[in-house]
Amino acid sequence: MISALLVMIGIAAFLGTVLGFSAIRFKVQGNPLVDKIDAVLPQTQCGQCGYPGCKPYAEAIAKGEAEINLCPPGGEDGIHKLADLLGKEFVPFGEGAAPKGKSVAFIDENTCIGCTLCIQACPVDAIVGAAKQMHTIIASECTGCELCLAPCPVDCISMLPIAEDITNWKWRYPVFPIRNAA
Amino acid sequence: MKAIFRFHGGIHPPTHKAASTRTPITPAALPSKLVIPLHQHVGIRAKAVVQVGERVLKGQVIGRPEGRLSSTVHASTSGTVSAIDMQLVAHHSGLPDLCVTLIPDGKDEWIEHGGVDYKQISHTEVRHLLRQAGVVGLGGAVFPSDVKAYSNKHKIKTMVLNGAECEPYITCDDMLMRERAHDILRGAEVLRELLYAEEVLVGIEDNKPEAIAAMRQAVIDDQHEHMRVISVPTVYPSGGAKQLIRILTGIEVAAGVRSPEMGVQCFNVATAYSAWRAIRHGEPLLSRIVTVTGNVDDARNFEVLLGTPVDELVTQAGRRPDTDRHIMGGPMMGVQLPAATVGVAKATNCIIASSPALFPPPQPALPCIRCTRCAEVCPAELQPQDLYWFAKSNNFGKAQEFHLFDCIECGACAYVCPSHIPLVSYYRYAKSEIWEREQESQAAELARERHEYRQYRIEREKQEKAEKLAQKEKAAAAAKAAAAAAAEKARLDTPSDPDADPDDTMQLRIEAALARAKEQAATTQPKNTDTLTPQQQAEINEIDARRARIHASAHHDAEPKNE
Amino acid sequence: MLKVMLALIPGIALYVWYFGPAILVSITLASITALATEAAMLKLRDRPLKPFLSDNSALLTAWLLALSIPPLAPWWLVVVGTTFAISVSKHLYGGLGSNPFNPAMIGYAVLIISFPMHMTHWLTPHALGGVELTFAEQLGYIFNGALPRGLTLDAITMATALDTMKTQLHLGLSVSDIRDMPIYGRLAGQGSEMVALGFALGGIYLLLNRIITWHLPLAYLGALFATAGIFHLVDPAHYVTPLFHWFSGAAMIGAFFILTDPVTSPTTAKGKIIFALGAGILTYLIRAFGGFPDGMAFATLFMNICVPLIDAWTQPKVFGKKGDGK
Amino acid sequence: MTEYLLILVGTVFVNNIVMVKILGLCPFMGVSKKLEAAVGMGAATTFVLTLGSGASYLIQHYLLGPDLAYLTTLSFIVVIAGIVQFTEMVVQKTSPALYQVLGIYLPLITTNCAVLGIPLLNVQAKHDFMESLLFGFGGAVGFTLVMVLFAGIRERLEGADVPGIFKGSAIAMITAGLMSLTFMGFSGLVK
Repeated sequence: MISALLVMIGIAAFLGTVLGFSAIRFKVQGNPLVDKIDAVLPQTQCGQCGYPGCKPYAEAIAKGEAEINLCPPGGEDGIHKLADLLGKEFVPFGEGAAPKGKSVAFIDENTCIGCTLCIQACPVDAIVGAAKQMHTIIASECTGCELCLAPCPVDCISMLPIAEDITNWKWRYPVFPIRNAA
Repeated sequence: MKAIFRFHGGIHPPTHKAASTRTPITPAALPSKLVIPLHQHVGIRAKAVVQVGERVLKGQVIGRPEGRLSSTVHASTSGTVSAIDMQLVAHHSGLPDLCVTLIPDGKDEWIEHGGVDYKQISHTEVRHLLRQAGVVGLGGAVFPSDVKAYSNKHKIKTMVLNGAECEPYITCDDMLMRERAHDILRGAEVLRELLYAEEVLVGIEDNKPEAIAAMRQAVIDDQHEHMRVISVPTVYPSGGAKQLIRILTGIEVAAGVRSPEMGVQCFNVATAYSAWRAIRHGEPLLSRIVTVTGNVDDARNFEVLLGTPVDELVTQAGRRPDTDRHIMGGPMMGVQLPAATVGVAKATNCIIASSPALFPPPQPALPCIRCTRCAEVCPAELQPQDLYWFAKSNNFGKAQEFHLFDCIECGACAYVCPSHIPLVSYYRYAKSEIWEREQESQAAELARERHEYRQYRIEREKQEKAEKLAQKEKAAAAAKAAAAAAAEKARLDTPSDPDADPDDTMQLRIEAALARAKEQAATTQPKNTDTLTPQQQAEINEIDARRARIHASAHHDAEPKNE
Repeated sequence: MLKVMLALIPGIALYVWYFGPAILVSITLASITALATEAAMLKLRDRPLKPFLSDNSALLTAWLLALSIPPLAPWWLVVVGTTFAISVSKHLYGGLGSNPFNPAMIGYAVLIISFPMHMTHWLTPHALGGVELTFAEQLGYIFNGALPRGLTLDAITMATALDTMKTQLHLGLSVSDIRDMPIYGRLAGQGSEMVALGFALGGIYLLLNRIITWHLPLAYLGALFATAGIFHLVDPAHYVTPLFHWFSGAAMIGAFFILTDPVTSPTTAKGKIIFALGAGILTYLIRAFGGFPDGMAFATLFMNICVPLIDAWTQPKVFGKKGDGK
Repeated sequence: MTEYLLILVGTVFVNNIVMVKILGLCPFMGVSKKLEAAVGMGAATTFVLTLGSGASYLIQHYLLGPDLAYLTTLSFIVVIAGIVQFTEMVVQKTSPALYQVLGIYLPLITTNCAVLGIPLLNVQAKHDFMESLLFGFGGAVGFTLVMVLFAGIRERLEGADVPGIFKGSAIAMITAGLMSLTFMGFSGLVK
């Protein structure tokens, strides 16, 4: 009985020492994973995930606090990428979080009163203008996050879907005529 | 005899070339209108420099190049600009692009023009001439020739002149070589000198003996000592630039590498021809040779003004009534035209009138059984069956690992596929998806930078504000201390008013300032409102009223959210 | 596929010549089962019947499976094997082109593991002059399990040449003693050696028609020959000649018809050679040291498992990326 | 020498820990979706198993002996848990990506029945130290082998037109079954 106890205590003590030592020896600073997750996220900074921006969401995912299906701008594709990166199963979007088509914000310059509220809201500084001056959006830098819509007191900002033209047209998935039409 | 190299794979589809080589090149009739796209070249779309309703002369610039990689577009004949708008063009998407529509006046009146002796002017000037003349690669890639004819820091040893023309049906280069070999080679000589190349190798498939003979004769006639005409075996796709370079020089130019880096540059014979016309005769690229063949009674090559609607062109070759669509280019890599109204562009080497009998609808695709017929014929030595597998299942990462971007979309794999799988469509789909993703991730990168900078800026501003505040507080505290000391002193000196607290005075002052500012704002008027029409005044009033209204609601709405 | 089936015919003809027409019964039975299963699976998966039933891939699977199980096997054995092969190992993976394992070999493996007894009773060739059943009696046995005149199964069947060799070697006999037994012919088993030759002829027809490439059969037979040769040279008393291995069991049909299934073999030339070499060596090892009489099926299946990796690791260099630029 | 080789071949192919002994199925199914993850898991398991086999032999023979044999399982679990913890720290330090890819499965090596199974089988088979080490290593190599092969097949199956209800884990289970069938072909090669 005593010997059994001694043996177990001995093993435990030895392992404890080794683990304690290696905890110091192999200490990991920071979490390089956050950057990897952040790189997958679309950087719209829209906050639709419930976190104030892409980086905080990446940190939450890395800590295991957030699900991977909270980013509508990333699309299903984004979830797949996150699932691959993290070795998790694919999770479909929750209710009401489905991604929309890509769009850019557009300020109706006749109605804009120059209140600068949208400028303060824009996470990527894609709106130019000054107080009492009409504002405008740099379309090439707009991420389509819609964060400027809510603060606008006169509802002069609308989201315009990006139309397909000859420069951004892409090849469709070929129709595979093997399947029976359902 | 020069050694000929082989590239892997390749196929031998029936050529169908005999039909259109029986008659010499004929000028096409002047069409009723010309639809000239402003984007006929690789790079940035030319900018329209004419107005609707303007009369233009033949050879007049109607589109000016924008940026380094761009080219000039000219009026192909004299007439009136009737529209500058979106018109259908020859593109896989079937989407419209900006075109200039020109109604010819029938006079075909040239703008003033004249050629130069290229030996008298600098290379830079020659290149400028090529750019001004809108000369681009006429083999199909339409890459601006002035950019290509610049060796930069690379030492070009060999210039390859591409007369292989491997796609079935197409004979425009063949006929051009038969009839205008001398001008082609003169143009090639100019390009060679621009590149400082040691030799010019002209590669022509051995199924064009007349063209080979004519070109060889021209070499002898004009004593082009650096040039050699080489007959290459007929195999598709030997006319692909990289494949022809491999055949003639043995050098393999990998995907993503440009041939000058390996000391080779390649031009099409028609490009060399138009370069010569542009330099020696001052004629910009206004027309090109187009093979009209397929479901027509009289297949032949026309010299066609750019912008000529396909419809009017094919009619001249005796289009048969059961023609249901038109293909621009060859059957392997061509584009099915969205409509017959599309204008002939610089890339249009061939128009095939198609009928269900000539090109039956594709058989339904069966599953891939990995028979590897495709891998046997792939000139890029890829494994098309694996690419297909990954493209089909949207596994783009794997597709790239299997060298998707080395695919030249020649269609040899789809041609031999016993299961009739439209393989190239899958590769194109995968490629454009990957491109889109790359663009997206670039956009995301940009957004991240901007966002991080913004965070940093806000943080910095906050810090600065805090610092300022701290300083102010310090100053205030010091002032207060000083004031207190002074007050103490004063109190000691004289009895004082206990209400005269310095903080209170400050508050009062601020309020006064605010009131002043408000008054000022209300009374100041913008300076440009002195001379207004009554109508403008009314508009302004209306806007002001709206502003006031909105302002009221804005303050109501915004206040709780405002930080 | 039609040409592949055509190429099987010389082997089948010789089979009938030496062993009687019972094999035709199991081929027919397997074919019907395969087509029925294929049709049912296509229907369930909502796919058009015609293009897939007419591509003959199910029939080919059925033929290969029927040829690898004893002709006198009870009817349900054939049906179970074929059904499993077509439904599980083919259609659950998405049908033709998607299956990682050779369906016929999966069918065989399932049968030999589940019903080992039934899988070892092979017909005695005519030449040995044993008791012979009439065709009607054979049919009766296949479908009813009834043997006439109180015969036992052992009287009309025997183990294969490979199997006998293995059992007798275990009993301590030497190779030459065993080879003197009447069931052995010039090269391998009496009769079965000729059948193998028939399959080889069919294989050569496929090679000439460029249906298959030389890589797989050559590398497979080469590896089998080399491995068997080394062992034979070291100890001829215990290890039989390489030619014996070539012409017995499923070596020939395997080399030309089973390994060469494009769906389940690698696509690159280098990959094909690695695949076939592995299969050849494994076949020998299982034959010589394993618990099963023939190793062809298991060797094929094991190499099937490796195919995706072989493919990925033997990608040929693409145009312009061969290092030296030439 | 031959004996050692036979142990190695035997554990890798003939008595493959996953395919024949049907141990360690949790990581086999869980971490085989991607090739890199499978290789990483295999490597981590190999490390743990080899170390674990050696350590458990030493404990069994020098610490427990016949008197305390009833502590075998208990002490093995403790030792393995310790080694896994150690491995986890090493992996996190050296390869954060792999650490993340392995995810929950890294600590789960602790409960990987193969990892406990092999030391116990060692005790049962009365292997000496060298044999124990080889048995552990061979078992782990066999584990890695099937993981890698299986991951290869699963990556390819992603593109297959698998019927809806069989997509994902279902077809993976079937594939695992057919692989197991294949490995039965090796039976008898080595006793």
